[in-house]
Formats: sequence, C-alpha cells, structure tokens
Amino acid sequence: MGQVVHQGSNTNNVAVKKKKGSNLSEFAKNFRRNLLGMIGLFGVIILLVIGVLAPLISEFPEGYGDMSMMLQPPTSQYWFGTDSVGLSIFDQVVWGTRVSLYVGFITALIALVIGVPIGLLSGYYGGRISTVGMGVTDIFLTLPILPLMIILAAVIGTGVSNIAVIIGLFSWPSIARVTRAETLAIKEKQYIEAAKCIGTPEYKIIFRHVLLNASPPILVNIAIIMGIAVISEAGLSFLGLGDPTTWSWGTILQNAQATGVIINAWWHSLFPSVGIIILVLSFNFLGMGINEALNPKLREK
Amino acid sequence: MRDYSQNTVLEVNNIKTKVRSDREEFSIIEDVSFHIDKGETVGIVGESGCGKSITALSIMGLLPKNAEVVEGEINLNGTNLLNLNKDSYRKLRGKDMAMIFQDPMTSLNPVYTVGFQIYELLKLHSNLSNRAAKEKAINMLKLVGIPRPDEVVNEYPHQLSGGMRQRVMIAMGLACDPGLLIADEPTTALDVTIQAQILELMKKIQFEFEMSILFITHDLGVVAETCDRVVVMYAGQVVEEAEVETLFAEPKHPYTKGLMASTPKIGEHKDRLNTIEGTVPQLQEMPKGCRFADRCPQVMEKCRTQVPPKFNTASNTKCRCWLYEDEKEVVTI
Amino acid sequence: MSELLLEAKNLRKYFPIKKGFFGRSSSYVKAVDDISLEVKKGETLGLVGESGCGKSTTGRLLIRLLDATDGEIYYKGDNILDYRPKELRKVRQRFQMIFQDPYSSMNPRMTVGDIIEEPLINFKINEKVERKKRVTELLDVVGLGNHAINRFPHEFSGGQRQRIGIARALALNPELIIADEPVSALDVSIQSQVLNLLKDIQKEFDLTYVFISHDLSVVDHLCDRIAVMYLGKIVEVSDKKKLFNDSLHPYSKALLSAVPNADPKVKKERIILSGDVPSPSNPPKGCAFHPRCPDAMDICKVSVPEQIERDDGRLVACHLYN
Amino acid sequence: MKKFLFSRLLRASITIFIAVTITFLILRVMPGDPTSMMLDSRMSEATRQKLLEGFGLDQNLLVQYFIFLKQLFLNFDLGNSFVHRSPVVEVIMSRLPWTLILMIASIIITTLIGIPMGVLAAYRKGSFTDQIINAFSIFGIAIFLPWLAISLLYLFGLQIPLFPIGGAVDHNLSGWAYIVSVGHHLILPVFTLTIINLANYVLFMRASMVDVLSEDYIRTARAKGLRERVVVWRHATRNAMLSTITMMGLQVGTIVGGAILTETVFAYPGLGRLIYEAVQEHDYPVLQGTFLILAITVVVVNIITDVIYTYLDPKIKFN
Amino acid sequence: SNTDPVDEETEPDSEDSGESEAAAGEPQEGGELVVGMTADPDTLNPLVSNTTPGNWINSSIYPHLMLMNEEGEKVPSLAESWETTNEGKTVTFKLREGVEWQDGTPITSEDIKFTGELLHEHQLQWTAAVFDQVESVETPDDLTVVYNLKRAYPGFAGTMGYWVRIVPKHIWEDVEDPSNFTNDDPVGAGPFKLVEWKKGQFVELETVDNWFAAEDGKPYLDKVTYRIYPDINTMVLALQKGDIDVTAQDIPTSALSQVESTEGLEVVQTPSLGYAYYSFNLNPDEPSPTEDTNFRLAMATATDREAIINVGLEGAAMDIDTPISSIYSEWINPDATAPEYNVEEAKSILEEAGYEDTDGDGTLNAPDEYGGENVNLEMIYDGANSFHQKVAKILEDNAKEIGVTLELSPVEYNTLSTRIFTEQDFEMHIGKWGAFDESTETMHTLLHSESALNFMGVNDPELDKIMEDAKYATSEDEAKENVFKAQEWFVNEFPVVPVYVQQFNLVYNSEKFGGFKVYPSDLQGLVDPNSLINVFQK
Ligand SMILES: Nc1ncnc2c1ncn2[C@@H]1O[C@H](COP(=O)(O)OP(=O)(O)OP(=O)(O)O)[C@@H](O)[C@H]1O
Ligand SMILES: Nc1ncnc2c1ncn2[C@@H]1O[C@H](COP(=O)(O)OP(=O)(O)OP(=O)(O)O)[C@@H](O)[C@H]1O
Ligand SMILES: [Mg+2]
Ligand SMILES: [Mg+2]
Repeated sequence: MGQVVHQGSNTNNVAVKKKKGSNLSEFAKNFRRNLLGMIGLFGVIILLVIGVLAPLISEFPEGYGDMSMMLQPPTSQYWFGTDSVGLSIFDQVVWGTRVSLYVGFITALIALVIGVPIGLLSGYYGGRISTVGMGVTDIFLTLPILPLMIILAAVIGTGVSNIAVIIGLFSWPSIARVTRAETLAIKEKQYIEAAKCIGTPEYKIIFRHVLLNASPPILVNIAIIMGIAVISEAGLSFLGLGDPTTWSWGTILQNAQATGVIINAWWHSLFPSVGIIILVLSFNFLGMGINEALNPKLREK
Repeated sequence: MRDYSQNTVLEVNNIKTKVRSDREEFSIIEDVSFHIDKGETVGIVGESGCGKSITALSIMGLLPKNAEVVEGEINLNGTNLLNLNKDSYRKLRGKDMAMIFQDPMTSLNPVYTVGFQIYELLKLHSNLSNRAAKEKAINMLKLVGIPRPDEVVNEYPHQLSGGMRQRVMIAMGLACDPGLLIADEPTTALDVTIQAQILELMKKIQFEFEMSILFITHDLGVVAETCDRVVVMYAGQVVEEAEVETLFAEPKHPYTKGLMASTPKIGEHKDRLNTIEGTVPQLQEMPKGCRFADRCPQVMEKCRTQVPPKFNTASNTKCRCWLYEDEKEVVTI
Repeated sequence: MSELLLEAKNLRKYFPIKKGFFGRSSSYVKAVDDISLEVKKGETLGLVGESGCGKSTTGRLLIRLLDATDGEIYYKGDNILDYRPKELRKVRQRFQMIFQDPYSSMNPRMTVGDIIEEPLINFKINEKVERKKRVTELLDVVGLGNHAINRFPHEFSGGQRQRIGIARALALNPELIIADEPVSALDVSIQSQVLNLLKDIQKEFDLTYVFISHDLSVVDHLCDRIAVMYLGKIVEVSDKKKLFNDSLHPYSKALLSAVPNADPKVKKERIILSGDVPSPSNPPKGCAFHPRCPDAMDICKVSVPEQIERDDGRLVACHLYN
Repeated sequence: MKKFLFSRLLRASITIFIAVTITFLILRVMPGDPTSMMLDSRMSEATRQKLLEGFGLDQNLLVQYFIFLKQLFLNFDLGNSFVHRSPVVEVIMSRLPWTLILMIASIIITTLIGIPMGVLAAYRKGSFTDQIINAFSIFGIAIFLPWLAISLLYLFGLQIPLFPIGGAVDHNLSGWAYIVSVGHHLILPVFTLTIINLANYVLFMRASMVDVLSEDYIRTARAKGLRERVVVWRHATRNAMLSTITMMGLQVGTIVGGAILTETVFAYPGLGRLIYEAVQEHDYPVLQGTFLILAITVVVVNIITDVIYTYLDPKIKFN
Repeated sequence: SNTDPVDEETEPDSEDSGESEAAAGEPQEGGELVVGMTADPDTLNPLVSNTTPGNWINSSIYPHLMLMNEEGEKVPSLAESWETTNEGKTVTFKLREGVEWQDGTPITSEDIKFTGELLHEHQLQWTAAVFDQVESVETPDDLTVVYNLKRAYPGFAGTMGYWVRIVPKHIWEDVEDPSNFTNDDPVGAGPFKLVEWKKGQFVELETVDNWFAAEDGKPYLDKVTYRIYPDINTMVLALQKGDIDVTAQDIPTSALSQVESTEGLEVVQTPSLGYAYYSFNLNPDEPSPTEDTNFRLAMATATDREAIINVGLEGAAMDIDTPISSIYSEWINPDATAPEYNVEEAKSILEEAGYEDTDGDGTLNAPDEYGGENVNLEMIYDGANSFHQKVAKILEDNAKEIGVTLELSPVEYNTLSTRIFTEQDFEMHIGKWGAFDESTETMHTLLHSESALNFMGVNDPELDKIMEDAKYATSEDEAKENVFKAQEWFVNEFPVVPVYVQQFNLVYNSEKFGGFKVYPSDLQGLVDPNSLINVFQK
C-alpha cells in the first residue's frame, strides 16, 4: 500500500503495487478501517431495518390513543412516552423512520435523475451545453431554496410524496456539479481517448467509462443529500407544510411545536430529533467513509 | 573509515528511514551513506522509487509525517542534524541547505508574487531591511538569468514559463548563499533545450558560489554532464559510489551495468536493447540477501541469502556486491 | 519502404481559446499549423519536438481522433477527412494508438481481459469464446501471462500496463500505430523492455509506427525517419542517420546538442538556445523559431520559410536553405 | 478579471431574472385566484372583481408578465400584501435589515470558527482531532434547528438567564445601549445558525486544505525554513480559501433557509420569520416578495464573494 | 349576529364570567403591561383589519358603539343607548356626550354615518354587508344617528354596534383608497393610543388621559406593549421568565402544566364564540351517502364528541348541539339536541336505511340510490390546523366502527377554501367558525339557500322561510320561535355536525398585575379595552 507516491512524475513505473484483490474488496478493506464510515454504515443499516420492519415492530399510530395516558413521559409501556392525544411516540418514531427514509430515497432518486445527466452532459460535451447546464445549476445552487420549497409546498399542497418531490427538485444541483467535475477530470484521462480509438460508441464511453468512474463521489453526495432531505422535510413540517397524515419525524416535531410542548414534554421532541441526528450522521459518515476509502491516490488524480 | 576533512560539507552515515503505513512499518531507505565535499557535485541516480527523494528529504528534515529517520547520522558542517531540535533544524533550511524540486510548475505558491517568495526567505534568514531584501530579490533573479527581473519580481508564477520558474526556484535556493543545494530532479520536467539552459546555469552557479550540490536524477546523461561523483541507488540502498568518469568507464555493480546497457544512446545503433529483467522488489518484501539478486544476471548462491556490504574496489569505487568480496571491504564510515 | 500508407497535406488544427461568454472565440491555439507529412508502409516515423509543439495533436489528427481545422489526409488514395462516421469507423480499425501515461490509459474499473476485449466487442468481431481466446493470445504476444485476464490495471506496474495497452492496440490487427510517448513515463530498465517489444511486434505484424517522443535517443534507436516539430510546424524531415550526423535546421541542431551525453569524457560544444518556447496561441511572426535562432536573418522575422525538399530527400523549412 | 466579473454579473442578472419569473408564475399558477384567498369568502362579487382588476389579473398572462416586470423594475413595486394591505416592498424593507444583520454576523462567525477548524482537521488529517472535528461539525447539520434553538432558549434564556428570550433588541434604548442590546439578542440565534452551518465550512475547508497541503509549494515553503505556522496560514490557507470562498458564496442560500427557522423560534423580526408568518397567513404576495428579495440578497453576496475571489486569485486578476 | 372568516378567527361572548382576580395588592398608577401574541397586527387600518392580533390593537385604539360584557351581552360603549322602532325598521343610536377623538375633535353622529358609508362604498370588510339593508341614514343632531332599514332586521344594531370600529370623518374623508390605507398614525378614541409599531417586534400603546369608560378617565397603566413570539414554545418561555405579563393568545392545553408550575402565572379560560364542525356535501355531483339524511344522522350518532373534547382538545372545550352555541343559552331549543354517542344505534340506523357490506371488505356499501358503492368518503380539512388534524383522526376511528371509511385528506388552506366555497367539490369537511354573536341570524348565515356560507348545499324553501323570519323578525319572541324551529329542523337533518366549542386558555401574571377581567373569545379575552383599563401593577 502507498507505494506510488507521486504519480504525476515522469519516472513512475517500477512501483508495482502489492497484489490486491478487486477494486471492491480493496475498497471494503479500506472502508472497514474507517471508524466514522463504519459507524455510518451501521447506522444506515439499523435505520433501514427499522424502516422496513416498522409494521412488525409497532402498530401504525392512528386516531387517538390512551385517554388516560396523554403526554406521559417514557414508561415501560410507552418507551418514548406519549403525545397529547395519548399515542405512543415510540410507534410514531418507528414509522417516522420509514417515512423519513422514503423522503430521503425519493429525493435522492430525483436528484440523481436530474443531476447526473446534466452534470454528465455538461462535463462531457462542454461548450454551450455546459454553459447552459451549469448556468442553471449554479442558479439553483444560489437561490434560497427553502423559501422556494415553501412556496411550492404551499401551492402544490402537502403529502409526503409531494414534499419528497419538491425537495428532490431542488437537491440535484450539487449532484450535477460533482458529476460534472468528475466527468471533466475523467474526460482528460487517456482511457477515454483510448476508448474512442478502439471504436467504442459514444453512449458506451459516457456510461461505461465516464459514469462508472464518476460514480463514487456521486454516491457520496447522494448520501449527504439524503440527510439534507430529511432535515428539509422536518423544516417544512415545522412550518406547517408537512403531511399530517403520516408520521415523519418532521410531523412528530411539528405536533410538539404546535402544542407548545417542546420544553414541557421533552420526550416528544427529543426522540424524533435523535432520529434525525442518527440518520443524517449515519448517511454523512457513510459518505465520508466511502470517500476516504476510495483512497484518492487510487483514483489516480 | 573516512577522514574527516575540513572540506566535507555533508556527511550521511548509514541512515535508515522508515515509514508507517496501514499499520505496517518498513524502511524505505537503508544503510545509505555518502558525503559531499565543498564545491563538489554529487549525483544520486536510480530508477523511480529507489529512495532518491526520500534520501534528500531525510537530509532536509522534510520527510512526510509517517516517515522518520531511525538510524544513522547526517552531519552538516559537522553538526548532526538528527540531534537538533525541530526549531534549530528549521532555521538551517533555506540558510545552510536549500532544495529545489522537480516540478517548477507546482513548486511556487500561485497566490504570491515571485518577488515575495524570495523576499520572504531573505527576511527570515537575514536581517536585511525590507528595501534591501527587495533589491536582493531582484538581483537574485538577474543572477539566474531572468530577463526584466524588476518586472518579474512583481509577477505571479502562472505568468512565467516552466524554465523561468525553475530559474526562480534556483534563485530562491541561492538567496541565502547556502553551502549545500539539493536539487531533486530539477530538469526532469523540462524540455531538453530548457534543460540544457538550466544545467548550464547550475554549473555557472556552482562555480561562482563554490557550492556543494546534491544532484538527484534518473538520467545518466545528466549525471555524466554535471556531477563529480555519483551514488547509484537501488531499492533503497546505495549500490555503488564512484567518481563520475570511473563509473561510466567501468561500472562495477551489475545493476549499474544493466542500467547503462539498457539506455539507448544516440548514434549507437543496436537492434535490441539490453534489458534488466523483472521489476524492482516491493519495499515490504525485500529479498533476504542482495536486493538485486532476483534480476541479476551474475547472481550467486550467496547473493540470495546474505546481504552484501559495500566493497572498495580497485578503481576506488564502492560497490555493494559479492562479486567484489575479494577486494577490500569498506568499513562503514 | 516504398508504398505510401498515409499522406497529410497542409494539415491545421486550431483550438479556439474560450473568450466570450457564449463560447465565441477570437483567438486560437495554433497547435498544428500547416504541416505536410508522409507515412510509408512498414516504416517507423519519429516525431520529435519540445513539449507543446503539437506532436500529440498531429498524431491524433492523423487517425482522426481529432478533426482537422483544415487540410487533407489520404489513406489508400481517399481523403479520410471526408469520410462519414460509418466509413470512419471502418478505417479506425486500421489505426490504433498507444498512450503515454500507463496509469490513466486504462479504465481502472475494468479487468485486463475486458480492456483488451472491448475493441473486439465494439467491432463485433468473433463470438465470445473466440474473443477470449484472442485475448489470451494477445496477452501472450506482449509477454503477460494468462493470469492477468481477471486482474485490474492497478495491480500492474507501469511497464506491464504499457504492455496491456499494446495488446489492446493490437487487438484489431491495425496497420498503423501511433505511439504517443509510450515510454517516456517508464524507467530506463523498463523502457528498454517495452522498446524491444515494440520492435518485435512490428516485425511480427508488419506494422507501421508513428512514434512520438521528445527523447532523441529513443527516437534514434527506434525510428527510420524523423520529423522535427517546432511550434506547430515541421521544420525538418530526414532520414535518421542524416539527421543525427548533420542536421540542417538550426533548431534540430540545437535540439541535438542539448541532449546530455552519457559519457563524461566527451565534452561537446553545446548550442544553448536563449529564451523559452513561445506560446502557440501567439507565435512569433515570420519563422516561429527566429527569436531563439542563433542564425536568424532579417528575412526570418517577416516571412515564413517554405518547406523545401533537398536532393537527398530531406525536407527542411528554413531560409538558410532557400 | 473584467471578463470574469462580467460573466458573474451576467449570471447574477440571469439568476435574478429567473427568480422574478418564478415569483410571477407562482402567483398565477396557484389554484384559484388571489381573491379566493383574500380574506372573507363573504366578499361580494363586485368586491372580488375590483380586486382582480387591482391585481391586473383580468389581462392575459404575457401582458401580466410585462406589467409585472414594469412595475417591479420601474417602481420596485411587488404588489400589496393580502394581509397587511400595504405594499409588499414596505413590509419587507422593515424586516430586511434584521435578516442582514443576522446573516452577516453568522457568516462572519462561521467563517472565523469554521476555517480554522477545517485547517486544523486537514493539518491533522486522520488523527483523533480530525475525526472529532468532522463528527462535531456534521453533528451540527444533523440537529433539527428549531429543537436546538428552543433548547438553547430554555437553557440560556430561562434556566441560566444569560440571554433574552427572543426579539432583536430591547425597546426604548438608544446609542450604545441599543447596539449592545442588539448584540446581546444576536448571540443565541447566531450561535444556532453557526452550529448548523459550520459543517459546510469545516468540511470544505478541510478538503481543499488537504489538497493544498500536499502541493509542492508547501514543501517549498518548508524547505525555506519557514515556521509551520507560516507555512500553514500564509502559504496553505490562502490557497485553500480560494475554493472555499466560492463555496461560501453558494452557501448563502442555505443560510437563508436556516434563518427562517431560527428567526421564527427566536422571535427575530427578520425576513425569515416573515416567511413563516406569510405561510401561516397565506399571504402569497409577501411570500413571493420575500423570496425575490432574498434571492437578490444572495446574488449580491455572491457578487461580493466573487470580487473577493478575484482579489485573492492572481490568475484571474492578471488574465 | 355574525361570523368571521372560515379561518382561525374567533370571537366573543361568554357565559362563565371570567373572574376578575383583583385579589390583594393596592392598585397603583403607572406601569407597563407586556402582552404576548404570536403575530403582528395585520394592519392599523381599523376598517380592514381582520385578524385577531389586529383586533387587539385596533380595539384598544378605536371606539365601538357597543362592547361585549363578560357575559357575552352587548352593552353601551360609545353609544349611550340604542333603540329599535317602527316595527324593527328604524334603529337609533344615541352617542355619549363630550367624547373626543385623540386629536381633540369631538365625536359626532357624522362620524358614525361616515364610517358606515365608507365601509359600504368600498366593501372594506364583511360588515359592509349589513349596510345592504340600510335605506337611509339621518343625523338629526350631533349625538344621534338614525338608520332607516329596508326591512326589520334585529341583528343590525348588534352587528353594527359591536363589529364596526368607528373612524374620524375629518381624517378619513381625505383618504383616497381606504382599503389600502396603512394608517400609520392612527387617531382613535380608545383608552390607548399608538406610540410605536416596530414590525415584527412590538406594538407600544400608551394610555390616554381621558377615556369615557375609565374611572378617572385614565387607565391605571401607563403603557401596554404587545410583543410578538411567533412560536408558542418561545412565548411560553417568555411567560415563565416574566418577559411578558399576559397572553392575548391562547396557550395550548398541553403546554399549561409548564405554565402552571411557574409561580405567579394564572390560567383562565374563555369560550370561543364559534364552534368546530364537520359537514357533508348535500348536493354532490354524483350520488353519495352524504345526501342521505339517515347516513348523516348515523354519523352524528357515531361521533364521540366526548373523546374529541377530552383527547383532541384535552378538555378545553364545551359541548354543542346545534349551530347556536351553548353560550347563548336563551336561544337554545332544549328539545333540539344532538343524539348521544351510540355505536349500536348508529349501526342500526344504517342497517335500516339499507347500508350493507355486500362485498365483504369491511366497509358498508351504500344503497343504490346513493351510488351503491363502498361508503368511502374523503374528509378534507386544513392540514396546518393541528386541532382539525386530531378531530379528523378521531372521526376516522368513529366512522370505522360503524363500517364507514373516511379518507383523511389534509389540504392546503387555499385549496380548501377553493374546493369548498368556490367549487363545492368535496364530500366531507372539517372546519371551524370564528364567531356568531347574533343568534337570530346565525343559522340564516349558514344554511340559507342563498347564503355564501352554505357550501353544504342545503336547499329547503321551508327552512329558508323560517330563517328569514328569524333574521328579520320584528320582535324577539318571533325571532326566538323561528330560531327554535330552525334548530328542530337541524337536528333532524344534520347538514353539519357541530363538534365542540373551544375554550381558550389565557395566562397572566397575578404576582405583578391585578384587575384583569375575562371576556368571551380570544378576540377579547384578557385584553379587551374594558379589561385593560382595570389592570394595575401590584
Ligand atoms: N509517505 C510515504 N509513505 C509510504 N511510502 C512512501 C512514502 N514516501 C515515499 N514512499 C515510498 O518510498 C519509496 C522511495 O520513494 P522516493 O520518492 O524516494 O523515490 P524516488 O527515487 O525519488 O523516485 P522518483 O524518481 O519517482 O522521484 C517509494 O517506493 C515510495 O513509494
Ligand atoms: N483540446 C485542446 N484544446 C485546446 N488546446 C489544446 C488542446 N490540445 C492541445 N492543445 C494545445 O495545443 C498545443 C499542442 O499540444 P500537443 O499536445 O499536441 O503538444 P505535444 O507536442 O504533444 O506536447 P507534449 O510533449 O507535452 O505532449 C499545446 O499548446 C496545447 O496546449
Ligand atoms: Mg523523487
Ligand atoms: Mg503530447
């Protein structure tokens, strides 16, 4: 490991790297060494499990709960306490995991679908395509997004899917930027020219050679975007633009806010907040871990 | 056992530099010794990754964080640098020993003017007034043959060509009149015609300043032209050390021989070039005996098991090879 | 050494320098500026010159990896600059390239097997099994074992990667290979291995090379004829022996004399050129070399020298020989 | 440099133009028409018609657009607030200074804290310090802002009453006392915003610093015998700042987002809170006007960062 | 008799007179009372102001002919007395003598006349509509205003007197566009006048020296400052810290324990003048059970209003049977009561009416005439309203028990009002009325076939007649009789099901201040001018 120190130099050849497995196993090895990355992965897995198994873990909190147990602090029966209609916060948080993850994934998906092509095409073809593509990206990146999301949410109406779509519509610029930056770097690689030389069709060059190699930083970015999406959803909910029919963490927090119990019933806001923290941290750590594990030296600057 | 002559500027004694990486620890260079006398140019040649830069950085005390000199001594004008504390070591850099690097395009800070970067150095190591320091910066640029030096001082690196930047680097190296200049492949990144200019410049400077130069390169031609003495390195070790003419006339170590034979020469038309088969061994997996054993056409039984010491050969060449066992062994200095 | 394989006439490549906001440009990098060149079948043509003088651009133009701004390139009598994409794809097979940087010339996410197989897939050559066999063959030719197939490029040393690159270039059975500084990133001991390999396969597959390098000793070793470039122009084309013994153009002379000699005893008279290579976006008027030329005359400042063919078949573009 | 600035200005104008257009469109594509949300449903048809005319909504869309642009650029008129019955511009202008104070303070503080943290993390890359800094700054983005804000208020406003609970300034003060009070009220909101935004600064700075620290010129600086401090702060940081500054410009939009929530909880009378109120009151003209003004603010800040950038980057200054 | 926007607004009247907790402590002159609210006043233009915060400020500055007392009755304020003559067709207000505007100009009958005409001409507010019934206005002398109405209209005096804020003619006659007039420098005739309004921060009012209803012509306090805390949590903290002394705003019940635990903070409750309901579309585009009286009756029977009050509102609410709020007890027909909560009963009503789960999916199918499909109804409501959200969930539960599926559909406010009022495109809807203060016309406003608020599509000529007779009755008895009749009709039809009357929680600091009176609805609550003039610092 670490043999090749300055790869730019003209004289770099004898340095044969140690025998290694495929890129993937090498990556896994590096990743495993990254403490934050592993924490992140662990967190993401736990959250996914909770999200997927929500129906098994708890019942969907509906209607109203136990009338004698309104706003109760955590007990052995209600692990996370109850809210002002006597529903279990634990159940809400569990189901909230699912909804928040859903928001995260939809957002990420939309961001990918919009951001990657824009970044890829601007980077690969450059010229006017890039001027327009990156112009739009930069504009979206500059504009204050939350107010815009608020307006849209207010107009389009609430609903988890709407919210996710709206957040997604504003999350792609960073993906586009990363994709473009990577594409620009990869485009200069000689293997792109080599591919042209051996008659590789353009679409294949774009997808197989460029996109494939650009994907790790895109993935990292996606991880970050998912975290941001969850926070954004909570923010919109807080402003009263969330979807009150589902239990996203944002909705739980909004309930606590609207009923004025954030301080009083600390459990009401603590647990969903912790959920958000865990989710955002996990995805970010995961992203960082991936990033570090893709040793930049291996990525051959 | 070498005599300490008044003349010796730098003496590197059996140094060993280790790196830690991925929880493994291994030495990158081992048992490296040589010396440089006043006004002498000593070249280090060897292929990529053989430890030339690490040697230079070990001397300068600029090793990366994960590397460290663990054995030996480095005497600069009689002081063992390895015993100095960080701050005194630092104060020597730029003043008593300077270094220029391979890539002039990236060795200058893009956000400061060329003048400032020289000025900064002068202010650090001398008590020149601001004015005097600025003037000296211009003079240094003039000295290294930069046209319009009074304008160039106020220019930024990106406004200069590669050759100009390397001249600036040299000017910077010379600014405090150090006794020792370490040049790590100063011309590798340059075009031949520019390389010729720079080499010419360095010769001139050495002559004028009576400087000692440690010249690192992988180009035998450059060595032949610039150096008085040559140290050949292979896989982290010095394998041969000789006067430049001796080396080219009668290389001793099989590696040196191989190297020379595989270099194409103008006018010498062979159908096939000689080659050294195989590749350099991994640092982590050095052969037990001689490190060149696996590639050596003259390999012997002994070579694979026992590490050869350096032998003094008849032609006053030091050579790390069992072939010269019969000749006098070098008692390590 | 007879038949013409490729002939370029008055080739130019101007890269626009982005100026205006909407991509309109008013100035150009004249990377290749009016060069004419012949490549004969079976020969190795060397292309030397300093960094940025347009060697790689010329190489790319010749096999239409880049579209020329102007000029003609004849292959078997046809101007390939007129070819449409389909025809182009066909002739592309005949031309291949080997690259300088062994570290970036292969997709790090593909196995060596895939890399070598890719050209075959692109041109739908053979069935899968056949292709695999061919890959093994090619690896064998370049001296890498079969075990390389499922490994990734980063597991190989620079020299080995360069062999993989050569195998890839050979896959389509090309006639012409443009080798763009294929050994300049390699250490001497490895460089010699690769140079030997290049010579071997040339014989074996009857290849024509355009060999780009800035290292004159390598060019001398490998090439039959050499073209010297300076700032987008070819200043001299000559048989290698004649060039090295008695070059015509002042630039060629200076270039040759600048090469360090690996013999400390020979102290040769050296022509040190003053100044730097000018920028191709703003080349000097007249002969581009005149500001650095030790023999510059008045006419050099105003008029661009024509390329003239001398009796001995050498081409030179210099007012000294007019 | 002129070219660079020109292209940035052009982009800024396009951005503003797009913001204007979005603003225009949203009002028109909303379900119903503005009158349907203006106040009572008991409004008579005559009143309704009068309102529509007042908004120019009886014209076709293109004509409306030009009228909108004309009003905006000639008179800086964004229409009237549904709720406040006064020009949107007035409503906004009474709030804008507070938002600017809050944003500028938090940008400054975040920069002052974030940059050194990023530098330190990069310098000690891979160390425990590095991981702690990373974790801490990411922790910042992971916290749900209102929750943090209320908790801070509870702790440092009520339990340990160091800071006021909400507001921008105590009233009936003048001179120094006024300024001190403004500062006093700013501390918690700025702290909150700083925590939330820190990560971007730290991580970005760290990343560019890591790159810069491996550059050759850093080795050159060391070879000169410069102190580590000088190497890091003079030679590395300034280079790393270049890319960070661009990021900081782009980050302003995000800070605005945080300001909405911060101002709401801290009862801070800025534009962010105005947005909250407008959402509660369904005051669309105010919502759109606010968005437009914020967009313009962000664009202006971007231009400022671009100017700083050109100042710092000689490559642009001298080309 | 009137209503307020569909929106949040709420208005006055009370039956349990809030105790004025004068308690110990000598009243002292001077001092500043800080009031907490969650939003800026909308505008200082008293003629267009239409939000609760706007009302707090404007009512402190501008006079009304009448005010409401702690029992919800309208009592003289600027008007000394009023009478209805000529079979209810003439209404005469007598003004107090010697009352001046804050700039020293006397208030005359011209101001009253002018205000009404301005309102009506520019259609500034919903109150403009009451002047539709005005034939002519006379001002025989400076203190008398006579309204000649087109027909008997018992609600006129109360609505006009209570809701219309009177503005000075000598200032407003020069105002070009009264609907967009910002009135930055208001000249009123209330107990307070404006010192400064820093938008988003505070509204500072100071006492006038001479207010007709105050004992010595002057309230005890020197100043009343309203501070704005958009987040209720922050406001509660401010209360606890003592930054504010009283809330004009309702504090959610769930936050009360926090407030109560703080020494000196006192909580009082005051009922809303409106109520919350859910309604059916009686006039759908396609056949639907919502048209079916039996179905509506069953739903009303299956509605667990106790749960809604106890869970949804944490007890802070009162029961309500018909649109006439229980506050106005004398207008309530004791025989017209909503059915008790009884699931079995509800089920049997449906069964008898032919509802049956024919496809065995757990949801009843409607009889053919009502579509024959699963009774699967969309319930729309304002998603941002957390009370409605809770009510919706309880209703969903309730409905499920009798085999009816409610699909909850929280929508954005604007969409909601478009779908309900403009397009009548809904099946069921949860909403809330702000305030009804004239019981003679409450039901007319809601259920008359021509009323703008009758989005349910009630169209019963007989009922229309009854309600008209009540609204335009010439005597109170006649009015009452018809109001009773209408209520009878109501409990047999249930086009809407009233669910609760909210009780607002108001908080004040009894350690620092005394003298508060509690007025009905949060529109007045503790900050009614008549309460504020009695407040003193301890
Ligand atoms: N920080 C480090 N960590 C691990 N290994 C290192 C480090 N620095 C250098 N090495 C290894 O030490 C060996 C010697 O490196 P060095 O830079 O001295 O080679 P060199 O002879 O200067 O080569 P070049 O001609 O390419 O400059 C190389 O194999 C390199 O991979
Ligand atoms: N795609 C491009 N766009 C703009 N300019 C280019 C492009 N490719 C090459 N150039 C410019 O054209 C000139 C010639 O480039 P080219 O790569 O052909 O030189 P070269 O002789 O191969 O140099 P080297 O020895 O460094 O490889 C250079 O100045 C280069 O900057
Ligand atoms: Mg080196
Ligand atoms: Mg090239």
